[in-house]
Amino acid sequence: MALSLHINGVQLERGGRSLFPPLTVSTGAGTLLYVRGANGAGKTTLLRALAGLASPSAGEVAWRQDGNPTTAAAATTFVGHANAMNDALSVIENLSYATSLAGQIYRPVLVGAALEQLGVFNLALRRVGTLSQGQRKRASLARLLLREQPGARAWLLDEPFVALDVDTQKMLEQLIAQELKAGAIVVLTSHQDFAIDSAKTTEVLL
Amino acid sequence: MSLRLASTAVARREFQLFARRKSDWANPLMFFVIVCSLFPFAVGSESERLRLIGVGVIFVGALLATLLTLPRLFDEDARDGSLDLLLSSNEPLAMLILARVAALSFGIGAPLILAAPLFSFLYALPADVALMLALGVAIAVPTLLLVGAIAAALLVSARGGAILTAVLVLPLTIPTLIFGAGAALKVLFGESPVAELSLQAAYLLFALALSPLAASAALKISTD
Amino acid sequence: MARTEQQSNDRFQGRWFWRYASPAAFYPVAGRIEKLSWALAAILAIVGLYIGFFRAPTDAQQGEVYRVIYIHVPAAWMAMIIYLAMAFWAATGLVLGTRLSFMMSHALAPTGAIMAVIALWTGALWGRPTWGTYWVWDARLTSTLILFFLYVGYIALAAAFDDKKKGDRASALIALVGAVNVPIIYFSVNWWNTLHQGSSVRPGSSSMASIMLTAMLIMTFAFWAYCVAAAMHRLRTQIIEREAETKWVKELVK
Amino acid sequence: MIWESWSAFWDMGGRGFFVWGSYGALLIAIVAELMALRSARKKALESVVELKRLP
Repeated sequence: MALSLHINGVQLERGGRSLFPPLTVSTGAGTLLYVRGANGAGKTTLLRALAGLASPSAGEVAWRQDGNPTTAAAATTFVGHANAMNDALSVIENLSYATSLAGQIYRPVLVGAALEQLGVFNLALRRVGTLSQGQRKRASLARLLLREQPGARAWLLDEPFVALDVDTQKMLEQLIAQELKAGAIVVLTSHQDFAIDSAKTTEVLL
Repeated sequence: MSLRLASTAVARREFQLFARRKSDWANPLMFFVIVCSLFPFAVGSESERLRLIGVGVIFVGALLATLLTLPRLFDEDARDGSLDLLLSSNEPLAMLILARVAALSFGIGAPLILAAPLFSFLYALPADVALMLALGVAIAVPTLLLVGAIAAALLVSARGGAILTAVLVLPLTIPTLIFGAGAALKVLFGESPVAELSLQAAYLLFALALSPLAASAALKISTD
Repeated sequence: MARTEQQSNDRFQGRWFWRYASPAAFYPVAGRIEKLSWALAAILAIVGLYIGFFRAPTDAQQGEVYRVIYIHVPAAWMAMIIYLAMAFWAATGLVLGTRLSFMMSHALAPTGAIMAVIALWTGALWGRPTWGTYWVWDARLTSTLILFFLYVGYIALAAAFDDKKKGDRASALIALVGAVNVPIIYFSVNWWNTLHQGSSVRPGSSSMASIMLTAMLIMTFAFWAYCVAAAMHRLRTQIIEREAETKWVKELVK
Repeated sequence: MIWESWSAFWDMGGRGFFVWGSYGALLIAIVAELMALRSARKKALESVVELKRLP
């Protein structure tokens, strides 16, 4: 049950220009990969490439499960700037959609526990359109906790602390630390300072 | 197994949205109703004249109403980020798009199919023509949505979406328009519509086979 | 199956055809093709028009107005052929990821659209004395009109993207979708045409004297050469635009 | 020479408008395209010059 990520000479383009020189990084289970860089350096694009949502112009991104190649779709959960929730549907409906697409069986108990952990259990049946930005963000983070078992998926977090209050940020930091202990890989971009207790942190400066 | 799970989820979400936001299916219907009601003012109300243009008006009206719903396919999802869920699914994207188009055809198509015969009577068309029209619209709506899904997918990240969608999609709907309206006209003139109807259905099958693949390629291009 | 240009490069490096997949290598070749094509177009057009107007006799049925076919039919053919060529290069671009292929598609499209317009315009002017009206919904004219719409869609789509690479791939895909649908549209328009009316007289359909046919064929080659020349010119302009930051383009301009 | 005179040639058996209207349109289209080609080339070259002037 060990996940590993191999970024091999990856280059990404935006508008026909390369964003950064070829990037080569390999990480294994329990690593926090902290992607840093100025605005427009290509952090989000890199995360999207890791999630399989963008294709590199050169090089390749490889995910391995116990040494065997696996797809980004099976190995990762990506939480980006947008919340991936439809305003007209309830939190539960949105999460059930997300889990089904991620190829998991939707278990209400699991969803309940995830929402509970993020402190938004009482919002489960509310339409997303009626929630505040912070509440939406928390609800969308619940997607991370719907994996098969702790540590089973890599988390790709693009600016996860935006719109979160201090307490929620602390809680998220703890969740990330726990997930890392369970053997996950967490890739993270952030403009805010954070304190995550991790055995191994790799910094990537774009 | 998990493909079935995922495509059911896609279709179910579409129906949930239809139930939550009635305007999603009511607006195209209203558009269709109003377009169909405008023509007699322009061409006159003699039954003979109406009967001749009726089939065409109703068919084109239904196609345009369906065209209006194309941005709903991917635009909203692209804005709120849920398109990424679809794209990062392990299941074949083409099948998920197909599930979505199927649900959308049902949600948009059913009201139009019910409205088409009603308007046939306003255009002094006999009942058998009205039925044939409903059948023709029932085939044309999914055809347009399938072909339109390609354009909608391409235009997710481009400027000038709505008009460009029409420019790209409408020429490709000509076969279904010719055969669908042709079948109803054949019935109107007391001939057998079988040839037209089968050709229209053949074009639907053709679109069914190729469009989801093209649309998934398109979606990957525009979100890359 | 689809590759990036980099991957194709790894695979095909050193092959003769791959050498010219690079814009820098093809630029001078395109220049030579362009020059040759301009010359050919001019010579063929002079010869074709001379035969068409001064050697070919008056048509027994249509009188002198038939002489429009020397440009009407070649333009209609070119509109069709250019669309297929465009789709071919679009497919090549999508499979191999080569920038030059997409540029080739873009370079062809405007000329194709112009050919469609000429075919429509001359068809209308031919139709007036022959059918008594500028426009009839004749199957071939209608198909050419739809072809023109497909060109417009392609050009508009390519222009709708700020990211050139996306625009390339998106428009290539729509060119392919169009190319797959063109035969179906032609068939259905034909079907519809015979259902509603049968106009038996078409430009060039009556039995033509062989000298008329010769003139028409020569004019077709003239059109062909013109289209190649125009496309090559546009291709070179695009190469300059897109490779503006490379050293060789900068050296090109003093 | 199959034409009796130049005026017969221009008249095209009474169909001059249609024949020359077609050829005239072709000429206009070609001239317009050539002009568009030239101005596009000029613009492209100018932007390269512009680019060179930048440090």
